Amino acid sequence: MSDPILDVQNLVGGYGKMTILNGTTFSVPKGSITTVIGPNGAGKSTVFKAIFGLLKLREGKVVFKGRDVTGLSQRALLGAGICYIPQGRNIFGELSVRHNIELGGVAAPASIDLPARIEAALDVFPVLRKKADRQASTLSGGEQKQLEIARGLLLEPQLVLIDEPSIGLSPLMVQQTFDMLKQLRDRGVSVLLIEQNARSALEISDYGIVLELGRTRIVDKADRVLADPRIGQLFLGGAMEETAA
Amino acid sequence: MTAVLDVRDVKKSFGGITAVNGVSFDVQEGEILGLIGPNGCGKSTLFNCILGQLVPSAGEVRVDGKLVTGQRPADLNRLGVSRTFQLLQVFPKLSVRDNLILAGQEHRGSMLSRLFGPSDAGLTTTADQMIGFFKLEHLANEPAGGLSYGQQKLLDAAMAFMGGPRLVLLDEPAGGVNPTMLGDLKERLIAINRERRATFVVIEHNMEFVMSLCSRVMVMAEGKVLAIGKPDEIRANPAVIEAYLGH
Amino acid sequence: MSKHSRLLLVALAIIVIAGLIIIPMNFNRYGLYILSQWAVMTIAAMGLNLTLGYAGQVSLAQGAFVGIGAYGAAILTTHGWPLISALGLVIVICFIVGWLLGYPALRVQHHYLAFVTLAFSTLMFLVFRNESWLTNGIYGISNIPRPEIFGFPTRKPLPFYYLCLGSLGLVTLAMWWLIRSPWGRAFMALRENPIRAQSLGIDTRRYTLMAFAIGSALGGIAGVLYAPLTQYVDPVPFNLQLSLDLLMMVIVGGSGFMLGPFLGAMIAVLLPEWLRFAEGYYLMLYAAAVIALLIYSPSGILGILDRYLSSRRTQAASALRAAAQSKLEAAR
Amino acid sequence: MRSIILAGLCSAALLTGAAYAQSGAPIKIADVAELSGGGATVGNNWKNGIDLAVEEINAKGGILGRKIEVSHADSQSNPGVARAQVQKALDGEPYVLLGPGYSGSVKVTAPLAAEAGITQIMGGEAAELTQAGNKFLFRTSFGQQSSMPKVAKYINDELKAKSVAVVWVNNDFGRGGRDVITKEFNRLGIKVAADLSTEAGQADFAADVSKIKAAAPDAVFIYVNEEESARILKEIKRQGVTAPLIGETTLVGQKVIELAGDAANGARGHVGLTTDAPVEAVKAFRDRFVKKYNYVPDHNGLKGYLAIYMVKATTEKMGKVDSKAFADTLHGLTIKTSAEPNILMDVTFDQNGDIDRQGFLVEVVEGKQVVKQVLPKLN
Amino acid sequence: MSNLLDLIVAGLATGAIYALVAVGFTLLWQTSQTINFAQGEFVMLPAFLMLAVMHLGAPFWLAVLVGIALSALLLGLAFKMLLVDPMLRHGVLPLAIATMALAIGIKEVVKQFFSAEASPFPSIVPVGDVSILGRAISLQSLGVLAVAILAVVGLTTLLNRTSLGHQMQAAAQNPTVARIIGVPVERMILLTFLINAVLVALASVLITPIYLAKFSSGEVLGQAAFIAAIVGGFNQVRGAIAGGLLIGVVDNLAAAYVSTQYRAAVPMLLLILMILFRPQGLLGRAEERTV
Repeated sequence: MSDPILDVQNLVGGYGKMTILNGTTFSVPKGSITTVIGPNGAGKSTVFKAIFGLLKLREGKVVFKGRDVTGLSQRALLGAGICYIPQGRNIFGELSVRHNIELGGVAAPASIDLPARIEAALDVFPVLRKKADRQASTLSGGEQKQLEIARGLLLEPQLVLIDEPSIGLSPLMVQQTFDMLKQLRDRGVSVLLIEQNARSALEISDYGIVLELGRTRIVDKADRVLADPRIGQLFLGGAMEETAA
Repeated sequence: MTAVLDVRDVKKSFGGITAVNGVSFDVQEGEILGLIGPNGCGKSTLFNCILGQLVPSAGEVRVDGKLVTGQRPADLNRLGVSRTFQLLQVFPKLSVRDNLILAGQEHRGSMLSRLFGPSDAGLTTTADQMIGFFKLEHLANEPAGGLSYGQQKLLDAAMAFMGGPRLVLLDEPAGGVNPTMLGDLKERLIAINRERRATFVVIEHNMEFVMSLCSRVMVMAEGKVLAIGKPDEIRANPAVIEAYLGH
Repeated sequence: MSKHSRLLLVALAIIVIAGLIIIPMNFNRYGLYILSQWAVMTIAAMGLNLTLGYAGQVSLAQGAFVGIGAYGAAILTTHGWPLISALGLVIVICFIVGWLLGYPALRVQHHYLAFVTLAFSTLMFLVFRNESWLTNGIYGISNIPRPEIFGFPTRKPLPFYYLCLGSLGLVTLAMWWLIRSPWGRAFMALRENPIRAQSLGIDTRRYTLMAFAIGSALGGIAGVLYAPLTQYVDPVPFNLQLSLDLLMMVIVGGSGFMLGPFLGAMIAVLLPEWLRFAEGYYLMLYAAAVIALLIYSPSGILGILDRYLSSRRTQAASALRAAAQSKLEAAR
Repeated sequence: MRSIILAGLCSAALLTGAAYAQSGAPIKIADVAELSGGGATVGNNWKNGIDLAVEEINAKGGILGRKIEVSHADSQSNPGVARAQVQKALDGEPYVLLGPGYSGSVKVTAPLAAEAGITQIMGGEAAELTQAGNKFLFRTSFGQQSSMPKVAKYINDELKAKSVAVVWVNNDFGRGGRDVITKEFNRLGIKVAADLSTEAGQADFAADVSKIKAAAPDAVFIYVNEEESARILKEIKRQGVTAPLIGETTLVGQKVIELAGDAANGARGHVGLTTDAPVEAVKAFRDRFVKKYNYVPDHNGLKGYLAIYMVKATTEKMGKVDSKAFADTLHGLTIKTSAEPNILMDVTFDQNGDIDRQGFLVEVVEGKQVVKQVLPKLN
Repeated sequence: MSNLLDLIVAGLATGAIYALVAVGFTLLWQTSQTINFAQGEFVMLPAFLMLAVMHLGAPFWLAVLVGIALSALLLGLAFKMLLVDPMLRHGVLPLAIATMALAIGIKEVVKQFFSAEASPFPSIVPVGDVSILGRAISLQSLGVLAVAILAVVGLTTLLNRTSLGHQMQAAAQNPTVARIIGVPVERMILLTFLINAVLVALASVLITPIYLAKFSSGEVLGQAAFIAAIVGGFNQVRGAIAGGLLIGVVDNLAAAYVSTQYRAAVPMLLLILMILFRPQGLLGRAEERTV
């Protein structure tokens, strides 16, 4: 695991006095898709929030491209090249689709040609171009997720944190989303992914990280995580081993 | 014999999007039916339609042969239909025991008799039995909000049984519960199913749990029933593998 | 709670009650009047605390129910009814009106509900003021007699204070019974999670209406005592401001705590009197004190205590979590 | 700096010492007034009038050589609070009780003062206050039962109006006036063509004036507070109502003229107590008040001022500070300006505690009050 | 008929005043769930600030500018930082109660340090009437109406047509997500408080010549504006304007055709019906009920 783009070192933190992260440590290799798996309450989403400065850490460091970015503002993190696409529906329903995408550029430096980027984003997602002037709330669930991804990619980040993108998506749409993540990786963008659909996620991933009770349990190549009997037993449904393969 | 739960052609759409599109099935007394399917396939919406949380756009729901479509959840519960929730839904400021008493009290006497009767509605013994049954003894007087996630899940399940239900709908009971506790939970559910002839419908992603607990499994995809059958049949069904299990 | 601390609490309660009975014996008329006012307002605030604090239904109409109670008592007792019969009638009326006022709560919640009840408050004020045939309008009703209780006249300040204090005691007992009964549990369930409550067979509609009806009836009881206390009622004290003041008492005292209204009414009734030394500045000081208190503890005086307890609980929960055995370790 | 403070303290101590040596304890007077809430303007004027008078009297050595000490308490314009504050004041055993100004608050508190045997000099104007046989209650201004008949008589005799529109503010002040004058109109056979209640603080009188217009009365009687008077006068002008406008102090006062401008011209009214009265002593009072407080007082400022001088005159008449004999002395007492210049106008109190004094009928002409008629003192 | 027209025109003029004050209400609610019971006092105070500056010898125009600046500082910045920020997380009620206490505080300060008397206030719009449709209408009312319309046009343009406005909307609709995509949410919320402060100062300049500078003049105004905001939907600037105008007109019509004694009841009944049958208000959008 040489040349990590992101280093997460010994994170300790939680909500109020409730501790969720108990020394989470891992790194994300550059240009890879890395999937974080673990049971509910393991602290997967919390780690993402911690990386993106949305959680007050009691201990630990987040290092991005060799630079300590712990506790920076979201604007600064976006400027540094990290983007975070959280779980659920995160669009502004009353604004138009175009305005939603535009908002992805509020943290952009003046040197960027935003209108051109917005056009480019609409080229990548033809559905969004077709509905550019509609209220975003009228989009279907899948389209809304696409809108979010388009908005998140507007600043051309080097690291994408994406939390459960497949929730609420049809299998086909999930496939498309995963394909897009693969394309991003092929362009050199690093992706850190949380997915409860662990098996299919690990299959497109380069690395897998297993979290449990806020601690890192396993960090390994994705195929080896997939093959690890303990993991299979616990998070993938051991009974499926024979049939699903 | 009439089915405990009989669902006929239930449909539910939200502003043009059809979440549940003509689902029919029945559950016999003492059965444990598993309900699986990818996210967004309409499982939870179907649950909510059965439980009166949502009114179906079309179709019928019968409990023990009695038409209950569109009845309010509270009335349904008093008819013996109870449920657990996907996300934590306990009453955090009440103690564990009070949560359980609350879960049973509306099944005792009339509203007036409850006001003037004992403060526990005579349910302390039952509640403590349930606490013992789910191994929460040491936490009986703690506020439920202070319990761990898994413990709250157990409490949530225990609450569903306080009213002595005919039919229990469990929404992801295993999510976030650690394996030791999960074993306990399964064992408890099976025991209740046998001893009290309670009938279950279980939504769950944990396949091992579903396959070992349920007598039958129903698979939903895109608002429809894809397959229904014994666990082994489901595992072998190519359509299910395609839609849900992947590849 | 340990046996030891429970004993301490009981002892404390006895001391406070004894204090409330014995100390005012040497008070002058003004002191007794203010304490009586405190008792009356506490009763009204307890009603709102039931509706808002326990059952979670916002109401800005409690002042109107105090008004209904006061006018009911004033009209009936000046026509020769005994106060106790007036009380009975007022409770029935307020219960019914409160029940009806609860219906909007079945449709709308939170701030919308607050607005509907606010409108009701304003309407009631207009009725008090304009329906002169009944309420004597803006002139008000004077010469309201103070009652005889079991043959004891309460015309003098001290006996009347004991009447107020006794009523407060009875209401508190009834409230305590209600809150620890299955109903109290159902009210709290309504506040914390109505959807889950429904799924447990709790008829949220009926309990919502009941919370309004009982809360309003308590407002009415407070009004029935208010009329003979001041011996004069006119519409002005029962405008929207009273409802807002009562809301403030509940929030400042600590909404959803049995003792919250006692402290809240203390802040609203007694604090301004204590601050009177500041003369022209006393209301400024009062406003500043309320704001400062709410900034320090938005959940009210008793919220401070609760915050302390619950932080201890989450700490314990964190510790449990940290100690929890790992699944992976278990799987090995 | 410190030495100045020290010097101040010393001289203050010396002064108090001197005062005590000269005259014994100060005379304690309690005032309960509407210092906040809906009646705050009334109450603060009243309070300032009192303070001015006390300052003047103390500067001249007090009453019978004793200084006056007034405590002010706020009733929040709420009868319940007023009762508490009066109770508190009475518990302190004051020489005389002053206030409150709201009739409702007077009604709650008067029995308490009577029971304690303390004289209460108040600002309320409702007719019924002095008709309940309370032997300890005194007015500082005409009650509505004496002012309204004068207005009604004027409307009947001078204007020969057969129908009148009555506009009143829906509080105890407005309602009281409206009820008395309506009774007078009935007695005189004048028809009430429109009976319009308005709200305190009302901004928009379009609807009310359009109703007046529709009723086409021979005269309009307006009985609302100064600010609303100004607004309704403007609206009346805008809608072109031409009937004569009659009112009381609150329609033709200087403040209304200032606020309403041209629209006030032609308004007429009965003025019992006004800083605009064509009396030199009143003008001098007004100047003193403006100098101290930087604004022109309304009649409530005058009432408070007079209340203190009533206390002074009565006490001097008794020749001793005796709260028990106070009420008896004040009943039937005539205070003449020759004896007490700061009573401003000769005044007599009857057995009910009602006041008898000169009054005026004025009209606003080109932005100025012009006295049309002096209504002499009855006895 | 012409009478009816008169009443409507007069009602619109009064309604414009309510509308102007109601706009700020909705802004604060939208961005920070603040129910400001002191909004009426917020309108009352700037007039006194301006009078104070004039007492120091400043000309009227300068006093107005200084007053607006002071208002932004006190009613915008200080209000947000000292009162709203510490309490925001704890829900609507404690903050609402605190603003009630604030209202008492502001009234008392003004009463104590200025006076309980109403003072006249110079009019920025020439005093006088113009004739429209055969009816004399005061220039002041027209001025208020014009400013209210300008304010709403300006605000809607800002909110819907500019990136800043989109950021403000984003911050209001979902602060967490807005933060995640780099919207400076805190600054956006502060901006709405400043806008509200400037609006109330503006309203103060326009309204005080009619209402007079008096410590209690905010009471009637605040309540009317509050009801206007609810009737308008509570979450739409346009709605607040419509609600304000409607309340102004309904009030007049009620006084003319229903009862002067019960005129205040009619807007209340309207309010109740509105909430029960169209809780999203006149022009508002439905707020999601949390399950």
